[in-house]
Amino acid sequence: MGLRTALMCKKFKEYAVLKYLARRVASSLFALLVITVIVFLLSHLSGNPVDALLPDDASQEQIDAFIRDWGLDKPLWQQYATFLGNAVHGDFGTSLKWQGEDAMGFVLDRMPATLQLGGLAILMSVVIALPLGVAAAVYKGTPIDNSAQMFALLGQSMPNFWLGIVLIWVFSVWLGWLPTSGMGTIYHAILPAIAIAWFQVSALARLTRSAMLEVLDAEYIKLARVKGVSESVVIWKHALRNAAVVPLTYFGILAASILTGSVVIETVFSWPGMGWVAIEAIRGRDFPVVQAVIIAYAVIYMISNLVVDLLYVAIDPRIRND
Amino acid sequence: MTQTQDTPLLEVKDLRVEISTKAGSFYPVNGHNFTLNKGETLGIVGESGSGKSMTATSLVRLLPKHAAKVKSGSIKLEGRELLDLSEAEMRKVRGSEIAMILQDPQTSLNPSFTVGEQISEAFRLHAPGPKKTMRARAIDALRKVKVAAPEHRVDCYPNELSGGMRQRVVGAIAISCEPKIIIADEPTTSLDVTVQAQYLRLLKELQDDTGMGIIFITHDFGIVANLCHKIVVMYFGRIVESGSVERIFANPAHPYTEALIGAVPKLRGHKGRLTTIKGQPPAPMEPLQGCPFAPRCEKADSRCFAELPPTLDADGDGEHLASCWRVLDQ
Amino acid sequence: MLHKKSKFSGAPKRVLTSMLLAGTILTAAGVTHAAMASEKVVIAVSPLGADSNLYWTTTGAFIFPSMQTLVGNDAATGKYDNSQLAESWEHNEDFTSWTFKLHPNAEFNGEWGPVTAADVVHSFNIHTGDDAKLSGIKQLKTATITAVDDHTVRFDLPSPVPNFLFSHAGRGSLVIYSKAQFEAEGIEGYETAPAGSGPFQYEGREVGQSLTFTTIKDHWTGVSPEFDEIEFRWVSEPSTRFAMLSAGEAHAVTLPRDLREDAAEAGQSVLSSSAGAMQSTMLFTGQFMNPEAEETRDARTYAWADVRVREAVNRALDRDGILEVLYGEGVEALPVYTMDPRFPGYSQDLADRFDADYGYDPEKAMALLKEAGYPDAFDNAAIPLVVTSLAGNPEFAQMAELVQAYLDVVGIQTEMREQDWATGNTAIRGFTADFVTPMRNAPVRPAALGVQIFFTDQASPHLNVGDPEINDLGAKLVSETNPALRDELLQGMFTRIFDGYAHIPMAAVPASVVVNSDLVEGWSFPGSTSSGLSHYELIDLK
Amino acid sequence: MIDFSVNRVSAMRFWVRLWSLPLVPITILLVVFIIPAFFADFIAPHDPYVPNLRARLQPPVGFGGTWEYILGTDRLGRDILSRILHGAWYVLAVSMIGIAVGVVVGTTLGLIAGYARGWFDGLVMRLVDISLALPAMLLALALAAAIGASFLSVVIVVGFALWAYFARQVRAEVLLLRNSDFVARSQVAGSSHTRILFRHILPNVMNTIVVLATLQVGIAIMLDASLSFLGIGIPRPTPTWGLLVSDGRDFIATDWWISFFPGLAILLTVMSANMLGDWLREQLDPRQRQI
Repeated sequence: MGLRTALMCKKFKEYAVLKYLARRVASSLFALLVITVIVFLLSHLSGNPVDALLPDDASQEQIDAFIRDWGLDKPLWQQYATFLGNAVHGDFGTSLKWQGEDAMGFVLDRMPATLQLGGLAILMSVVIALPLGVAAAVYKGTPIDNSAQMFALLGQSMPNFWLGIVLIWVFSVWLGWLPTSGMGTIYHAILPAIAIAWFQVSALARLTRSAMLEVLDAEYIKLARVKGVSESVVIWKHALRNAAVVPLTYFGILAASILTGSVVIETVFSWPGMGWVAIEAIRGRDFPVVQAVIIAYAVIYMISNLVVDLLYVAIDPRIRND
Repeated sequence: MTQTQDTPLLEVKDLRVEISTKAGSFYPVNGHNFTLNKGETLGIVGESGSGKSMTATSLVRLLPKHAAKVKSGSIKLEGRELLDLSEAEMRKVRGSEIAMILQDPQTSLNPSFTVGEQISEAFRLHAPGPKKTMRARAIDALRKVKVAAPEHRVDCYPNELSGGMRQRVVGAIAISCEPKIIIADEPTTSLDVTVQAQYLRLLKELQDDTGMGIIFITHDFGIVANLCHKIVVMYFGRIVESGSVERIFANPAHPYTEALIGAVPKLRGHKGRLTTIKGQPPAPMEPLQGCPFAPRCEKADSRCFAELPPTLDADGDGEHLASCWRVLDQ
Repeated sequence: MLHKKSKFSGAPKRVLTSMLLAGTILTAAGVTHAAMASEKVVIAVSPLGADSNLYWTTTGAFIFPSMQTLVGNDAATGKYDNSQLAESWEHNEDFTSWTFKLHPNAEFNGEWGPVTAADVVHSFNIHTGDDAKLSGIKQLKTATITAVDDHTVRFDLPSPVPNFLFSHAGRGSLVIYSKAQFEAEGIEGYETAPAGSGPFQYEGREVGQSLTFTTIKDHWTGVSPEFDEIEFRWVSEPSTRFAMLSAGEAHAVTLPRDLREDAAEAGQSVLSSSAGAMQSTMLFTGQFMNPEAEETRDARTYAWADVRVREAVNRALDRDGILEVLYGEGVEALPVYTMDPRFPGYSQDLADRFDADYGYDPEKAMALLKEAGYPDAFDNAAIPLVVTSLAGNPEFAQMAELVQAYLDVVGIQTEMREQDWATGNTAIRGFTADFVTPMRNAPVRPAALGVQIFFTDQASPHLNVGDPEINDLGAKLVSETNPALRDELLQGMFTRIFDGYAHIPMAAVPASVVVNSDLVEGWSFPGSTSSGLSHYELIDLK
Repeated sequence: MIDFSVNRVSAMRFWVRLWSLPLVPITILLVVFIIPAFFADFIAPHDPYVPNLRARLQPPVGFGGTWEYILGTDRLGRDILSRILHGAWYVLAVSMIGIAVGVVVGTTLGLIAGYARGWFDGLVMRLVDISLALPAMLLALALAAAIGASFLSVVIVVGFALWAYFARQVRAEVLLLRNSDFVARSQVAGSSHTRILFRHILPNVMNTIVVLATLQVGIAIMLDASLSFLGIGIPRPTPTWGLLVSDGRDFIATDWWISFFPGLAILLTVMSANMLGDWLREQLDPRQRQI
């Protein structure tokens, strides 16, 4: 009911929201532009693609042809200008490693896999962290609080690749419950998602806890109780609704760090997503794909931040009117 | 439930609330006795920290879970012992039989829900009906508290309303289920003078309409005088004086009450702060002997410092009680 | 749906619900059937350098089991045989003209007809075209090809190439694609499903994940694998591969040496190739044996420009210990990198002298260093050892660490340089390399080919050690066709390399694969390809 | 009497604070992290670098091993315990220097941005966006390929990954502080901007920085481990914990001790640092809730 009724309320300042969004989009685009420069420079500072892609005993003609074909003989700024011009159209060239594949197309093909894994990881971390943080706040100072915080901390204290491998051995090999690796059914996604999510649970639970503590002291919580609202509704509806804003602001960072986590975890679990592409492409000096994948990461990050901004506006009437 | 003439609406006997902390425990509500009848308004008056709010909270059994608990006593609503009810039964009492208006209208509405949602939540809990009628009933409740354009306001969020409007909404929530008792905990402190007056008038009108009992918690004797039938004066967790408005104003038996009445500015409506009483109330856990008010009392003598005065009958008819040794002297 | 019962309400409910939904839908979208067909063989290996159906655009590390070359290798001995497309072959006296006769009954999978000389010519053209990136096609590029008749092709070469068969066998410089398919479907046909003539048919790929082939019934060779499907999975983490094997998800996996041992202890079977599949070494880079370079560049610049330092390095190493750690028991030290008993040029004398001249002798090493004035007489006394974790040679890092530890004992200073393959290659190619790098020779090339690549200025000039005598012998070898004289030239080169301590030879190692002992009975393969694996049709299931 | 009671309360608070000093995390940090970092040479029973091929893969004591190698040995026969002890210094150095880079860069930019506002603020906030949008791991890979993996590259990556958090947080607090009375008073009194920034504002954001820095120790160590996993961490044979865990990961199921004990060292250190950070936060600023 929230957003619709809000729209009906005449004080809703649609215009201000649009302006705010426009500003956010513009600054995101600027950030993206800078990222293209960084990405372009970094990939050109690193090892020569000639040596990564041509055989050890390639002839000079082969090398020359390769350099010509990929424009590696032009001055750097010219290469960048060409790169940017094409990039605007989503054209990052064709992959050097995955022959014949359009670089951005190839990355986009892998994106659903990463989003699927990331989505599940976010889901898991939210589903675990929110109740954990809420319980920790409600039972502040009790063993429940302590063990909730301990559980959360544990995830932040284990290298994720190590956790991933342990999960594989425990749940796939010894217990035989889940497949070890690869992509296919939802079961394939569970272990890698846990390996990514656990790390996030800590931060999220911690934020939820402190936000809940603050909210639970509020007068309107007392009023809800006075109205005869049951304790669980007080906590999950009245309190969490207001406390949720705080962890929500963390979602932008959460999304980014889940994507980053996927770089390592996708390798461990042979999950053919963007993280996997990134590693393989960098190892193979596949310039076009490296550039495409980093830009894709950046775009995902920025979109998720914009979404967070929007949600923020939708969820909290106070902000909507400020 | 049948209610006979001699069963008061609310009867509180020897109520004691204990707060325990690592450093020790103390009683913010210490041996309360009072009654409230139908259509009556009881004022609980005292400085901040005197245990007024704790008294109110203990009546609806919403004391902070781990820290505070009712140690002894009895709270009877129309003869029914509230302290014996299960939590679920108690929830039914809250909101529908005893409603409460909290101190701060700025923060006592949930910023994330519309006014309508918050009012109809009370209906949903205590007087369920078809979903479609909820909105209409919420609008109705708003109309009762004299909110202008209630059809429109019902869809607004609290931050879109003025302070006075919000306080009315809080009132609307309180009366929505036609409770028998409304506990109003300093409901007007943060409102400006005119709004305050309007609001108090409104409460009175509502009481006339429904015949409910009101417990009015305040530090302002000025308000009490206009609104209440009976007064309970609290100091340091104890009731130091109780009786009808007329008698207490005419003849305050306790020096503290006297000081409080003296603190009401002559110009009515001015927000009086109790700055004229010297000194501070004692710290909660301070070991005490004698009357807790003695250190601040101009009329205190050695007996006051030595022994805690019992509750004494000031006028000899049991209608005006005070715990001060001076009552004996009169 | 489950989350409908969530106690949230209002916007957070919607937020969470939509996230839940997004997660569920996205996950559900990826759901396909999970059941593993019982007759499907799964082999998990590290990801390939390139993932392409166009073989010539890769470096040739992996030949699809659906594709065939002209010459095969015997599974038991590794010797060239006619198990692939050529039924027989012959060459002229000076090795400049090679003629191959194709099996008359050979045919492409699917409906693409018999394999003819025209297909070979067509494949030759695409394999030597501009976009070819194959390793070792230099010789092929200089050849001209003629279709003598429908089933006979002849390669004419400008200079003698006695090892021409190697290009057509394990090295796999030329795999045969169907010309008919190309004419009908163009290059896209190859990209989507290249027709081959092997006992398996290309089924499809999941990019970055897997590659699947189905078994051909009544294959023209009469070969009949006992399973219906074979799938290759690309899995970069060795422990994940090990887990797949242990969980029964994979029939066979490749594992680094230590994990092989662990797998064997856990009851799995380790199968080794019938012949040596790989040689390993550490190479000094730069033309450190070039006396002219000594004039232009201070010989003192790099410690290993001094032969005494090189000998000391070799003497400082306890090869038995190192090799046991790196490759397991029973792997013998290699006297000279690229020398192999299967090929001409093998010198038993060097093998016999190895212990005396390269044996573990720290005292001797220290004495030599003292004599050379090490470390004070050198500008750069510290020797950079390259560690490259990205290249997919898991033992190289350990090799470098072990070597460092042993060199440290005799007082040779080293530093680890974590460096990726491309950066190292750039330096080597630009003649600016100043490090000692691990290197492997896989598949083991014919000695004459290998020695030219790694030590002379003939095949890949940048790996030239700069010794005039070795270069001289190498130049002679190019045009020499007399087998006896070639043998002599090669032995001369190996002796010179050996005596000049021109490198740090390590070992000749068979290719190994670990199979799930509950699923696989056995599998024999010669280790003749780059990946070490081949002859998948011989996988013997339980 | 009033004064007395105030004194008594604060005296009590002091003792409560001392009592609530998180002794467990502090002890763990000292034993696992700090002391080994500085005294590994004296307490490590073996040389962490020299292989002992006769003692390869010795299990730890209690699992069939001997007291000679308490935590077992790795594939090259090196003592795990000694390697962990010697690794502590590098872990300490990377996390401290990395965080220091993050703190200095982040705080300086955040301070100036929040104080000066205007275009500089906009620029810094865009840089923050950019830095958060570039996955540190990818940057690390590219950087390692460009300048080679080294102690330096790892420190740069850690610093890069962390500065934005500091900048954002510090800026937010400066925005609040710059409107406060004491800043206004200083401005009226004619203090220079530098003086206001460093004498008045910086001390007020110090709490935040300290808390944030403590909490970042874990992130820095984790990042170091991930870099080692990708083969672009501090070059071997330096036994950083990340490398030890990463090197042993193949053997989790069989020779588990190779990666388990370094992993445990990481776990204990990160957990303790976080607990200490939480405690500090509660002491310094109970309302602080940003991560």
